[in-house]
Amino acid sequence: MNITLIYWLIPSLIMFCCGVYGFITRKNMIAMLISLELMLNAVDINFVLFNRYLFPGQMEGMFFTLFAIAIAAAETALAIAIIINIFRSIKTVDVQGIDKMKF
Amino acid sequence: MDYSQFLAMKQEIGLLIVFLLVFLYDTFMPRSAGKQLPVFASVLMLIFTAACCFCPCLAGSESAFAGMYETSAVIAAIKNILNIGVVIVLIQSVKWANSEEMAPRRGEFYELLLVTLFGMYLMISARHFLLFVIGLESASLPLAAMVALDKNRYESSEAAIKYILTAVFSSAVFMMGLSFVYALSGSLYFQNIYLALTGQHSTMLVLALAFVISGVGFKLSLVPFHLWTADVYQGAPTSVTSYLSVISKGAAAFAFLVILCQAFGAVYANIWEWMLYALIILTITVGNLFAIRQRNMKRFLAFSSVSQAGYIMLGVIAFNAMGLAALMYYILVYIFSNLAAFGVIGAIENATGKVSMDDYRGLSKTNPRLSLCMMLAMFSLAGIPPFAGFFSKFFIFTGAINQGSVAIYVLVLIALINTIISLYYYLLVVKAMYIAEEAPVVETFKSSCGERIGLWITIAGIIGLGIVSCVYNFLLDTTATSAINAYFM
Amino acid sequence: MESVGSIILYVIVALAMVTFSVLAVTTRKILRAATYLLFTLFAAAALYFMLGYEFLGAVQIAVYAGGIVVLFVFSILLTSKPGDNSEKLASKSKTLGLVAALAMFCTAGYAMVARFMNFVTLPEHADPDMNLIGETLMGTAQGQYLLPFEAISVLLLACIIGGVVIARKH
Amino acid sequence: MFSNPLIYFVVIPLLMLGALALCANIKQIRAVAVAGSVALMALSTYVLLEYLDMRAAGDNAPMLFVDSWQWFTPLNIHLAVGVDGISIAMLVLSSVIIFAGSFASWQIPQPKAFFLWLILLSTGVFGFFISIDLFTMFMFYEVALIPMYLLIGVWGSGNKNYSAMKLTLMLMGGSAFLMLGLIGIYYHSSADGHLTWNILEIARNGAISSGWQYFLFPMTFVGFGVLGAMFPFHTWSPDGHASAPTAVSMLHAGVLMKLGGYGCFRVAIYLMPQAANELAWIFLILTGVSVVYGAFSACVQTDLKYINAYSSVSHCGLVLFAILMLNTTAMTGAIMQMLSHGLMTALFFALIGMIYGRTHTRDIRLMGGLMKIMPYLAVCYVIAGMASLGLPGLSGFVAEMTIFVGSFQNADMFHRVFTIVACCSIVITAVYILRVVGKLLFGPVQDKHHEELTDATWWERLSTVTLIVSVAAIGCFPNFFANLIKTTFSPEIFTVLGLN
Amino acid sequence: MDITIPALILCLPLFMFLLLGIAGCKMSHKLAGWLGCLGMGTCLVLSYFTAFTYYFDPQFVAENGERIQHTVFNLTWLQFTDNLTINLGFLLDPISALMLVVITTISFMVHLYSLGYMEGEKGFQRYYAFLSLFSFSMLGLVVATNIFQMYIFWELVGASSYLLIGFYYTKHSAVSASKKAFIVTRFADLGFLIGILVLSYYTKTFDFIKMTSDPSWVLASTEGATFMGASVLTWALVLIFTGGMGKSAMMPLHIWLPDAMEGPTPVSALIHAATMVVAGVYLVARMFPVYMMEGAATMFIVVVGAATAFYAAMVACTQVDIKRVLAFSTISQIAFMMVSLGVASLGNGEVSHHGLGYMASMFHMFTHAMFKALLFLGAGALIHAVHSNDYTAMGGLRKYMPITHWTFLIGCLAIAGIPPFSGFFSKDEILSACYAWSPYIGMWMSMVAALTAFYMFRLYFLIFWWNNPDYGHHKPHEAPLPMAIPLVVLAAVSCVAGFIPFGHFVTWDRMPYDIHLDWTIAGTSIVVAVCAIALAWKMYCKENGLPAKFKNALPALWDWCYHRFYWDELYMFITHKIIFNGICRPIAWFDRHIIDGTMDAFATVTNKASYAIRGLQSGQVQMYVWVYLIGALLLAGFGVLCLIM
Repeated sequence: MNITLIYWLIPSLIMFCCGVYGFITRKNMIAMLISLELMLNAVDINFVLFNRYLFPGQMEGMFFTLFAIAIAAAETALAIAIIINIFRSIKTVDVQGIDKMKF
Repeated sequence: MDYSQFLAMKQEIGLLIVFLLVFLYDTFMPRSAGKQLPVFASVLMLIFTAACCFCPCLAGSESAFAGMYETSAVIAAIKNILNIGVVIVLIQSVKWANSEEMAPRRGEFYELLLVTLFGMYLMISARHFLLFVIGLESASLPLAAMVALDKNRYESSEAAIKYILTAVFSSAVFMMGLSFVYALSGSLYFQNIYLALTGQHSTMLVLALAFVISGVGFKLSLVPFHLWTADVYQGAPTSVTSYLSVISKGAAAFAFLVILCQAFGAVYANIWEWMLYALIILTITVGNLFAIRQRNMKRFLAFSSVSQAGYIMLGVIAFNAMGLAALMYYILVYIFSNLAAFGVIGAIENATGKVSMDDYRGLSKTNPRLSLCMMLAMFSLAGIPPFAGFFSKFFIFTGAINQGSVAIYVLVLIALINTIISLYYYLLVVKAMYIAEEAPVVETFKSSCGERIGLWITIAGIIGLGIVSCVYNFLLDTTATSAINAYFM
Repeated sequence: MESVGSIILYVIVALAMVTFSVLAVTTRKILRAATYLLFTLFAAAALYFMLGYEFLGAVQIAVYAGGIVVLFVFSILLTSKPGDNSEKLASKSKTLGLVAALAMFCTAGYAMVARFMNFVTLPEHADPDMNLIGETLMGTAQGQYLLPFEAISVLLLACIIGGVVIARKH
Repeated sequence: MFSNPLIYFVVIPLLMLGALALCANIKQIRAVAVAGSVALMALSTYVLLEYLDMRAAGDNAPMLFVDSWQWFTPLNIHLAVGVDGISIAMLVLSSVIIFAGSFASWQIPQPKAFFLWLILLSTGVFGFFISIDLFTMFMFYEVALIPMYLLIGVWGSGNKNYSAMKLTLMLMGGSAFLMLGLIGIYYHSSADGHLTWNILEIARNGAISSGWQYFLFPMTFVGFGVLGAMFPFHTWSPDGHASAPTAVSMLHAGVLMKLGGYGCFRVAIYLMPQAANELAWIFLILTGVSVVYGAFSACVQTDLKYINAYSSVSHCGLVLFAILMLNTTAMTGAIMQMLSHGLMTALFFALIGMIYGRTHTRDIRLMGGLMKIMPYLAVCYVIAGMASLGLPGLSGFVAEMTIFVGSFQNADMFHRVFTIVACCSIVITAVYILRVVGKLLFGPVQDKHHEELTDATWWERLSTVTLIVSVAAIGCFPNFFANLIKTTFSPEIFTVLGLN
Repeated sequence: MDITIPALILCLPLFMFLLLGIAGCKMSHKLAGWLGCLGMGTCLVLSYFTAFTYYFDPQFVAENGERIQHTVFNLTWLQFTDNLTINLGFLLDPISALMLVVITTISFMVHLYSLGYMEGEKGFQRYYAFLSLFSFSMLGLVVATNIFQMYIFWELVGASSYLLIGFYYTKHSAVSASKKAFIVTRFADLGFLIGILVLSYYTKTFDFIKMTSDPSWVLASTEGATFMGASVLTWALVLIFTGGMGKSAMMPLHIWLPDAMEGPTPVSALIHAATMVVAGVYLVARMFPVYMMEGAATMFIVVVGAATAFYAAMVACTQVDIKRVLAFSTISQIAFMMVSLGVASLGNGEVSHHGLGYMASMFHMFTHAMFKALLFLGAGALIHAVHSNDYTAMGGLRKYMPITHWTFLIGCLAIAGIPPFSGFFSKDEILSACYAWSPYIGMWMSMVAALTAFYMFRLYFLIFWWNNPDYGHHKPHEAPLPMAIPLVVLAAVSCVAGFIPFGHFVTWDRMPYDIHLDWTIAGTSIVVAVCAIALAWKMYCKENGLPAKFKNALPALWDWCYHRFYWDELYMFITHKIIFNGICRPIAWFDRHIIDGTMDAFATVTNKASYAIRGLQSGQVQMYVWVYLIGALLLAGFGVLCLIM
């Protein structure tokens, strides 16, 4: 058995889909962020995989992942700051309570 | 390693210098001088803008970092357009920035704003998806912080959380799409992608395109990626909203065009052409349908801006130099029109705290000048001549139809029919101000100097940009000779 | 034909990725979710190592596992009140989430399978060494990343400013 | 630029706008309005005379006073002006009605804003009639439409919000189709790639292929047709007119609706004669229906303005109907009908406004015997009615007869039948006009309170007399107008049509 | 001929109209009246001069003795196409000269008469203005050089008739009568107009001289064109005749004329007895050479005329209102003229009996104008005296009003056809022409003539004899001088007009022609008339039960006649029930609810849609991303779909 590209891609996709599922279902905003991390991570894995399997002569995918990790860190940090900000004002991190503005 | 290539990025460097000056001023000047920061930043930005606009050496066509970065007369022009918008936003926000509760965050507002502008610059100039993503994130993440700046209002925080969550989600999906693109083409340079994709058509490519479009469409608030827009516009401080609605959107629109033609131009026909048709129709229609029922002015303008984004997209789908010129012109006009509207909203909000359309009843009796500005803005947004909005709409339609297919006629017809709906809701504002017979809600007040200057500029733009033809002529001349034409069919 | 060892390794890593991701989004306890995320990230790092991107794997562990997860844990501790650290999911949102996840899985899965089903095995290629990585990061030629590197510094600066301005009390 | 007299049709209103903005009291406002409208009238007369001179001197160009200034160079958009007999007729009509309208709104509340909008509207109207560039034409067209919203909304009466919105949206809906049509015309304006917006050049090139004509003709015709109150897009007219203030009704029915007919001719038919020839039957059915339908509807209305609005539907339907007959006589008739309808409807609306201003009702069931109370207005009303039902010596007759004779020159059964159907409108018109006159003016006084009402004031008299004299002038010396109009039908389109 | 005088004939009344119409309200009644009379008097003199010049100046007679048709002037008024032009001109020929005389005479008489009759009425100046307008229009009509000019003045005549009928505008009946008159004639004019359009399309001309000088050419130009089985020429002529039917109150378009009696009586005399109502006859006479070519059209005219004549006579026997009796009598007499014109042609281009019918018709038109005006003015005097229109309010008036009595009697004798009064001669010619064409039609018309004599004398006796009611304090008084003079003058004319050698002046081919009284026919008709008068005398001379007996003997017939054969009810049904309620209201409803409803529905649907999709913006960020993701996937699906397609 050869471990071809698709053998890695599917777990990575499942990871992404888990992220989607978690993002849509979890009430806790931090849990949503965790799900987001899963998605981003799946993307990173994809890049790396494509790079290594399809274009082994170069490093674009890998470097994208490298920068993506940094970006993910920045995003997370900022998002957590905002979550804490809102937690201060309404004392909850339940996302379903945050729908004052709608329609 | 040729570090002199950084010198190609003249505008970015200039902007960073402005940023640095503001940052230094904010950090090292005594607290008492903080009051002067808004004026300082505005003037600085104004100088920078003027320099960019009138210094021809900045408009050269250059490519740096092995094609990762590109600038040209067209790109310089769109950056200048954004600069102008930012100057107006800054002037209009002087009073708000000087308010008591903004005092501890005054400097940050300007710093974040300049960084996002820098991000937009990168989006526009990037010819590599990594740089583009960084630009995109720089243009959206700090915005979340800006949205949350108004700490006294809960809505501001709610808007920020909605914004950041959807933005991150969107960027994940966007990067997923990019990974597909990478898999298909083996590179993230636009030109390589263009070459590699020529002749390709696979499900993966479509999916990749859909994800990429959704990522940029999120910034542009195309339906169905627009849902954050209304809440964020409503919740954010008015100055931030106005910035978000025009500058961010304008940059994204131009970047969108660049991506679609320079990276994916080879698969225009049959693939993203039709996807964009669908998106445009949806965007214009849904935006309009939502806008009809809005009573909160900022929310109302949010949906109006959604539908405007659809019109802007007509310039993309035109896929020709005329469309590009029309798109840039549309952005310029849209900046003026929308900022005029937000200028009035901001002035009234700052003076009375009222943002509901119902509060605008009888405004013409108490504040005739503000009402007049608002009316002109509405007319311009609705595309009524002789205001600039009419010209921009006309040219964007003309540019789109230049594409020539029958489908585009149908699309433009649908867009045109939608202008009726949009006219309806714009007239609702006019009606509230001029026709409603109830007693006025808003008392007569005197708007601040900055607000007035801002309105004067925007009104001058609304009236002048169309009638004075040289702006559009310049843009069309510039685009017609631009290198980007090679990508159009 | 791969060696049995690498197949076993594949099974372990892939299974860990899938299992921990699923657990991370289904567990009711938020702190556990963070932990599962950590394991998932480790699995990903393992993958990077397997593919020969040691530097990347190291960054993954350092930044993600070391930085972000810690951030999560702190924020969880900051925001959760004792006693309500488990959440119940509405079945409606479950269905919606499932629909979205499955739709995504089917579509993207189909696209990938259609494209890569009978595709290459891992090609032989020397692992990039640190020198090369360093040059790539600092170079300005084709395929080199000085400009993004500089740009991201601005982004990070902005995020710091943003984070500070939001999170700080006045 | 300023050596061309036509440009002053836009300059004068703009100057008026400026002057109005500086006015401080009602006297100054009136002075500006009157001076401006007199200047416009003088200007249109001057252009008319000059035009006749030039024609008499043998100038056979399709349009005179042609001038063109670059505007948006890359798109070849010009501010191009030029007039032929038809445009001049329309210019004269507009200036007369604006003059009369200024006097009819002598005592309007908030005069400054009112006149500002009114003058803006007339800027659009004049600009439209002098333009020969499709873009500028369209621009002025829309400039003329939008002030209606505020004019009705602020100064109107009754269900004004609804009416103003409906009117604006429906007309803008028409202009949506129009815009598409115009852009389409532009892109097919030339075979050799030198695209142009200039009507004359497009007509000369004749490059629009028949397939595109089939698409663009309906677009433009419907686009303008909405403003021309073509069935079934006429419903803005009753509501809009009913709610509009006097001068606005006058200007709208008198001039603005003419934009529709004029545009149908100038753009749809002139530029796309082939499609016009082959698709005319569809619109003939619609307009033919319009003519009779409007008249029948008018028969049972009880609101004076509704009656008049439906009558406008009928009369304007006749305009489009005649245009579609595609021969010189019928088209001459169409333009004359535009003049005639413009003047007499303006007169009607002026009178209705004056009556409404006194009795505060427009319901004919609540009024009666006004002849006794306000004989001057009543007599004017009768004259307007007589003009409307086609009494010889007044304008309606000559226009209608020209149309009927012209229409009858089409020898096939289809055209014949519809011509006869259209002819029937003269009877129905008589029915509803006489019904109103009988109920409103004659008979005993219905409401005792009405007996104290006063007759017309001097400005009202001036306003109505202007219009009556114009109506009579057309009715008595029709050949002058017919020749003015007829000389301008460029032979080009008729050669394409294979018609005389 | 110099154009000054003909032009003045037209312009003077027009000028008077404008003068009195605009400045009238500033004048005194007297001034306005006398100005009107002066204007009309001048016009009268000029017309007489013109007519006499035409008839007696040899320059208007061609070498073969034919009177030429002289176009005095012919100005282009409105050019339609190269061929079709409306000219305003002045055509002088035997019939127009005749009509000039008739119109100005009657009009002047009425002007004069009105000085007395209308004295003190509100709107006196307006009245004179309208009279002038009418005179102008009528004169323009008769001198028309082309059919469109005729149509123009035709319409103007209709309008002035409308204004004059509705003179008492505060009276409901007057207003509705005027409306009815206008609309009915308008309807007829529609036919006229279409007829003109058809005819002019084929002949390429409006001009009378062109059409009538060589009618076979007209026939040739319409050759081959048919519509629904009839030739186009037939259609055109019948349609044109329809116009004439309307103005001349032929059945079934007669219903407006009796109602038109709501106008002031002098107006009835002028318009609805002498001048306007004969416009239809005049029109047919004008186009006679063309009608001659078309048998079907001629037949149509004869049938309509004969039916109308009888019908009107029957109705006239039962009416109570004296003006209505006269109105029906007018209808009947005009029908005589129509029949006469019809029987003058054989329908194949040949004339019957040397075209006697044409001459007779014109002759009768002339005499009838005089005596019918006389009768109306007499009736006016009576009404002036007793303030009622009904004969029931009168009786025995011969003692109170001798002049009126005698002049009225002369009028009655004239219309009844008793020699030597003028009606005898003209009616006799008509009967001769009828008998020559067909004995049946001759007998039919003789019967109508008998009825005429009967109903006129019924009226006469009922007014001047019958009983002697109590007039109370207000004894009926004799007419004042301005009213009496016209009566006397017209009576005198009625006495002598029959002796005019009419055939020398007016014939179909304009060749002089000697009238021969056919004494068999004349004798018969005298006997018949005398018998009818005798019967009337027996029944109505003294108050008795005989009329009631007759009425009870034939109740159905009497009812139908009294109710004018229910024509008005039928029209009422058609106009109100069918057109108004059956067409107009549904259309108005359709417009408001279906057409406008559709337009409103666009707005409603948009609003509904807006409301329906508001759930999309739920405020839940998780829903947002859900929509986002599904949207992106659907977009991809759409893209794939497009790709496959």
